[in-house]
Amino acid sequence: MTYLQKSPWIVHYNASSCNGCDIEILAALTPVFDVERFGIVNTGNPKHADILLCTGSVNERNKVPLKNVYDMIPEPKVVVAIGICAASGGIFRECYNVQGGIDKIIPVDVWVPGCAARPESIIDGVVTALGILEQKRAKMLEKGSAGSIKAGEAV
Amino acid sequence: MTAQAQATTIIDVGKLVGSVEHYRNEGYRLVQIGCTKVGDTYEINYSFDKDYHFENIRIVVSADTEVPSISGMYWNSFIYENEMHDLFGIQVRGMNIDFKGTLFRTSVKYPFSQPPVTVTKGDKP
Amino acid sequence: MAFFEMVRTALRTVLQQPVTILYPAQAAKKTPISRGHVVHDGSKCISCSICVKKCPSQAIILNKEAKTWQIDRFRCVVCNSCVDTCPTKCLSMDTQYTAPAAAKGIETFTITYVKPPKPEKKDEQKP
Amino acid sequence: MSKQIIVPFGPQHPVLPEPIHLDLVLEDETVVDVIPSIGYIHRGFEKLVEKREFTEYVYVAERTCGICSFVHGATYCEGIEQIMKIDVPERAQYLRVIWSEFSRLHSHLLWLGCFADSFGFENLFMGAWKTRERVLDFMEETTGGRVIQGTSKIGGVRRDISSERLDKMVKDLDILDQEMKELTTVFLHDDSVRHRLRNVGVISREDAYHLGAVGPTARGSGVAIDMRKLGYGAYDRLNVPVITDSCGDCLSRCTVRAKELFTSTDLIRQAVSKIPDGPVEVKVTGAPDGEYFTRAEQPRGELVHYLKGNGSKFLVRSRIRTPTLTNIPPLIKMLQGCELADVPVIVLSIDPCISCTER
Repeated sequence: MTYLQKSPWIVHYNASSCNGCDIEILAALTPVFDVERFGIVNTGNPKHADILLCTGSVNERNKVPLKNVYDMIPEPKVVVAIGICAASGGIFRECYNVQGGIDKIIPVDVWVPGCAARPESIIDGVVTALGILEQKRAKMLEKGSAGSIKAGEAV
Repeated sequence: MTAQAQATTIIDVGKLVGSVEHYRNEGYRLVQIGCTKVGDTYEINYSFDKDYHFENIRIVVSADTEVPSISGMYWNSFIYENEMHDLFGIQVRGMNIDFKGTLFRTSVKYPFSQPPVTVTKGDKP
Repeated sequence: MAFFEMVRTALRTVLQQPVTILYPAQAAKKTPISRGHVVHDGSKCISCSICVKKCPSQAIILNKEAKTWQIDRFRCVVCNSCVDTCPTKCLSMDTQYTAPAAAKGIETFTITYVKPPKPEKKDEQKP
Repeated sequence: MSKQIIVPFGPQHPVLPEPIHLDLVLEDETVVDVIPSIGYIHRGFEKLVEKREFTEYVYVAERTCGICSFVHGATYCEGIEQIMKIDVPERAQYLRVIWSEFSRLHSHLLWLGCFADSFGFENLFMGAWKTRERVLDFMEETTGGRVIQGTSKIGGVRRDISSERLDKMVKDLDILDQEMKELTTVFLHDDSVRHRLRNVGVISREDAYHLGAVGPTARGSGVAIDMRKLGYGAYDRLNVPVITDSCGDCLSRCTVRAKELFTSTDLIRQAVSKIPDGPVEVKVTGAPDGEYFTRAEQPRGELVHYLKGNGSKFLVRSRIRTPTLTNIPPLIKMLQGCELADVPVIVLSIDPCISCTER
């Protein structure tokens, strides 16, 4: 499990955001900010990921896919909510179709504020998340053999 | 800044299909179909464009009027008609692709036909 | 020709500086007008509550009795609206963005403004 | 006749930055029908006009979409200005053109990158996004925000650009042009790219027109529709060439966007050479009473903002018809008959922006 702390993989899900934060996540992966120098890789498959980067305020239809993506990520996992919409719904808080925050659906570990969140902010957020991921991993190791978690115990 | 000429003709629901057919034969393209709630009635705007010439036809209907679909003339109208049904609750007859209310799944049924929610300014975060 | 093109590109890439900003080691790219976070100057605030009214996401709470000006950093959309409308320019935009956090919280500023003895302006601020 | 199967595509998919769901009806490897289902990003903020004053709704309109944020804001403001008969200062109109064109550059470069990623050309993806950062740097230096610019205001713009800054910008455009030239050479002339995109997702001129395609999707099929020709803002004083391509396949749409990058830099140069001095905003009093359809050219095509006011501070209706919404029927047409492996490329070739589509 030690390899995990060196190369965390991220999966990104857009839960009804305006796209601003999403393109900033992508921008963070590209040459000018280049999070890949930390070993962070953007993967499309939640089963390969350690960190869920989530944007947007979650609407009626996105609830279930978001929960599914979260459930599919193997333990230990951390959720980083990016942008103001993900934290509180922001400017769309009063819209009829908005849940108002990622934490209404899944537990969130790190909040990254900003509208849209800047790539540097996102890097900071992911670095904070890595610390939490490490703690979670240590806790899992304490609880028993991390490699042999029983089905159902994972989530 | 030059204002564009925007002619709007108000017609009856019964004449809708005929008018749309006229635009279709003239070679106009469908720009949009949009609905507006004004009081208890709904205004539905059909906008057409040909060589940057923009024209509108408008029908004014009540909530229980069934509007004929124009998807026979404009195949792409289904997306606007389904939207109109899902957000305003307007019944559209004879759509080529009928999502039956699943295009926009909202937490409130027909949200745009509901009265506005009270302003909640300055509430505690 | 394509070969020379490739060699030229390769050489240029080797010779020039990398574009990557080594962010935590190097400072972040910022401009003097970058919108980071709103800063409140308590000594100038006259508690007029225009910022509260103009905030599109209602992130600001003003308590006139307790003399506090609070902002929810996790609701503020950094639109600069309050800074533009503040009559006494007690609000300003700092270029430093709010740091990510593990918990949401409200930031509180205390208003230290004391109304001058000559009561000219019509504000509700108690002297 | 083989058995039909349905393959779901999305909402979470490696090539999709945004959630859209397509049910692909397959016969062997060939797509015979497509049923799109959208609504994953529907927030319903058009209803917010009943809660926000029309001057504050600008902030909401700007956050319709993170990619074409400025165009949405400016189009909304222009609609209100037309209803209220406000004369916007010349300088503000030119500044709007400059920022709109920078938005187009940023959006097209972003799209070229994502498109390269969809057909597996990672290096090109990185190259496009590296060039895009130059555009974003300019955006941040002049507006204070990287993707949400926040400079639109009813009656003008909120910030001015100094003439020294404008002159420096024109010099920087040469470097940008050079980088974009290298980038687009690969897109337009590289054999592997051409083989991958030629004759994929073909839509004929007639189909594109009658199914309501707009923007580069229409122009890639030879339909010359460009709303900048309407002459809104300061576009009536600038020379706007309309770029078209005739094949109607993915490469054509790519070509149109690649060439539009250079028309955008050219328009910025024209605007800078003509920009007059003067104020950038006028004071707005009163409230809008009336209705107007504002049409503007977004990076993805024709954008329609329908605004209706009744003389109070709150509008009755704001209806935003975005280009992607009207490009979905042509997309269905393109996908019918294509191979399953081409689906991601074709979906990306219309430059879907789901966030603004669903509002």
